Amino acid sequence: MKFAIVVNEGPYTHQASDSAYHFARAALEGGHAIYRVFFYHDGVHNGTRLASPPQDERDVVNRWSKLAAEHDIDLVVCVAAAQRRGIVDAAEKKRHAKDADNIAPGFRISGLGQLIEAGIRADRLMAFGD
Amino acid sequence: MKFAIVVNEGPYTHQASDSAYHFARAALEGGHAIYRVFFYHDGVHNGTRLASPPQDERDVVNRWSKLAAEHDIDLVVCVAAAQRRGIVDAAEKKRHAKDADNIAPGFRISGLGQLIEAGIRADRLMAFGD
Amino acid sequence: MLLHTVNKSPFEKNSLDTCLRLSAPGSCILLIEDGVYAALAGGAFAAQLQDGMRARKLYAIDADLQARGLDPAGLIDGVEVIDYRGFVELATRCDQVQSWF
Amino acid sequence: MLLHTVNKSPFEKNSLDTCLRLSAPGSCILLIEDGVYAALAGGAFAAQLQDGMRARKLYAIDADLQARGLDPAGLIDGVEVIDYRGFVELATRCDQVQSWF
Amino acid sequence: MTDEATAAPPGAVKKFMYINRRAPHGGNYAQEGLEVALIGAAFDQEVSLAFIDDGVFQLKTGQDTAAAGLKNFTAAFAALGDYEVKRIYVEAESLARRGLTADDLMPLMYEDEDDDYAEKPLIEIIGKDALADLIERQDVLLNF
Amino acid sequence: MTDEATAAPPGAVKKFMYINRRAPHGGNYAQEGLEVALIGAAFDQEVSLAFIDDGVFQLKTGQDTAAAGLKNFTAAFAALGDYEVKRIYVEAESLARRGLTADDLMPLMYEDEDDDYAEKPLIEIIGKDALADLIERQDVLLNF
Repeated sequence: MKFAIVVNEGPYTHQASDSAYHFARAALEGGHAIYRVFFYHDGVHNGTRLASPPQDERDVVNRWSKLAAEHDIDLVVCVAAAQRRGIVDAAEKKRHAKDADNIAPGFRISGLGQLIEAGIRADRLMAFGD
Repeated sequence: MKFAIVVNEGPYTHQASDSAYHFARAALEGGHAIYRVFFYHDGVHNGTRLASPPQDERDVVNRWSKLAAEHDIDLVVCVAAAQRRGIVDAAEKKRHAKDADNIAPGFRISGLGQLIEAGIRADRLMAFGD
Repeated sequence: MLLHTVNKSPFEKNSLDTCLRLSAPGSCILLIEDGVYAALAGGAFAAQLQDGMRARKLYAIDADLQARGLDPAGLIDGVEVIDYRGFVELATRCDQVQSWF
Repeated sequence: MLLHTVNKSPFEKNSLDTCLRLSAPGSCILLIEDGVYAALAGGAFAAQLQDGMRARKLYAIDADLQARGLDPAGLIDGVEVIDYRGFVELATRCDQVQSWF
Repeated sequence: MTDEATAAPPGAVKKFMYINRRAPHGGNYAQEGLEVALIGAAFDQEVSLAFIDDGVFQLKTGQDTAAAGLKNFTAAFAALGDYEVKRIYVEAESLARRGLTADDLMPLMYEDEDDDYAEKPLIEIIGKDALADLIERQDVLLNF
Repeated sequence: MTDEATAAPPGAVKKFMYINRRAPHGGNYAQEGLEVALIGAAFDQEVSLAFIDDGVFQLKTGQDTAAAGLKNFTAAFAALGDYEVKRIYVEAESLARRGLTADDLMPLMYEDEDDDYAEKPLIEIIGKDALADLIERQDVLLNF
């Protein structure tokens, strides 16, 4: 079965990203596919490579990056939500004349259409939020 | 009278930063002083210069930067909260071997002691959160 | 005497309920942001709030009421509508401020 | 038949209440994160949840119970404790999933 | 994985319901939820919106966000009729609990092209059991 | 504006109360609230903590966060007694509503240096009216 996952909250402040991650892993272990993980609202903050959480805590961002690399998962950060909140890739950096970007490996920035499309293509859409 | 202000939530996702800003402006217009604005929890996201909100929306980050410049206000981003969430200045960039920083003009990163000290020094501590 | 602020809708969250339970008689309560929905005269929390107001003074921010399309005429009796200058003034007049999120 | 998830404490927020009001009889309800507090046998929401369970099946995530120090023996009767594999299995077995934050 | 609206595989029409449960201005879920509904309308799916709990406040008449310095995104609800969204469900129990009636809600309309473009109301107030039934029959549920 | 604990002006002792109203693991307010309390204890102020609403769940015994992959920060509550925090108030009404009793709470202790270092309980369960009085008498209120 194909799952799409929506993450609406950033790391640490809410458990939403943790639950989404554990669900994604369990789905993959169960032989299912993750069609896409879409990061919306504050969920875009899961996609920054500038975080340095304490050594004795989980590293939420890296966990997603690793999962994406190992299982070839499409991690999409919503462009409109990212612009409001300061998540930037190379293209956005150029477009908005910023002097830095901060997107983490394995994430890409794209439009809300990716969320709708995930809803159409996946068998189940799982949302995790606050 | 001296006010200290705590902002616990990031821009847009909650109105907390808006209310804190309106309160700070009204206090200054009323002849009061703002001893410090302390950004904690997701409030640290108010301090990124990488945001590009839509033209027809308020620019929460720039508003704080401008207020700080005009009235010499101390905008402090909590270092522990910032590390978890990816807000980085030049010193943090070096310390954590990051390849970019993203702190906005007028903000500085410092410890939780700054919050306690603000509570001691200010006449009133105003908290805005979710 | 404390100023208590409440910024959450009582229909969604328990912040107002806790504020009423833990604010001493004589306190001021200021509704801000989604907290202003509590003051709707026809709403489910009107009676509880009116009861709490017998020993407390209630305020609401005008800008937050306007943003939500709430006419002061549609609020429970005795709510004083103030602007941010009034908020600052209240904060100076009260001994401290307790924010219920 | 839908799977409904609830991730908020009913003592703080209205998510469980709305889930019970708007989930059709026959639905599955899964408590995750702070949602697991709803199932405390001695808690104020035990009766409402037990009533809703007469027509619905209730589940709770083991890891979230453990993190909060909640012993399954202290939960209302009939809650099935599952792990994340069980969550995935439930999601495949139900037609769709509705998340109440 | 293109971002074009036409990326939807032809024939795969699903029932999308956007469930809105938040008050409009205290947070951004409401505004960003409407953005999804407007984008989603271009995908030729069967789209409806439901307003539940504090979400009913999104449709309140007379919202003026100028003094609060916020964007009045709720003005865009008037455009939904042009976006092939034909059904906006408002839960009767949520309205009643807040002391609101149909008269407190924006008079949203659409032109029914199957009925000589007659103007018809977009909003339908329905009870909780009917709404539970409707939710049960959706293919995709998105919550804001 | 230095970050040293000694930055507090001598003599300016204020009553700080940290009010904790959130469950421990669904969000980070609780953990980051405890971080403030631990830092704040170094400033030689008069510090107390109050646990209200779902905040009482922070003190629940037997929390094991391993399977959830979270940090069990609540273990650090045991250190509060060493940090000159002598009062942890728990609201009786909040406990009762959740079906909890004093036995469900961690047995936190401190050594009373004014009483030959006798071990005494840190937690005091008090009613809502007494707690309202206490809140009224604070100089600084921080909420988590």
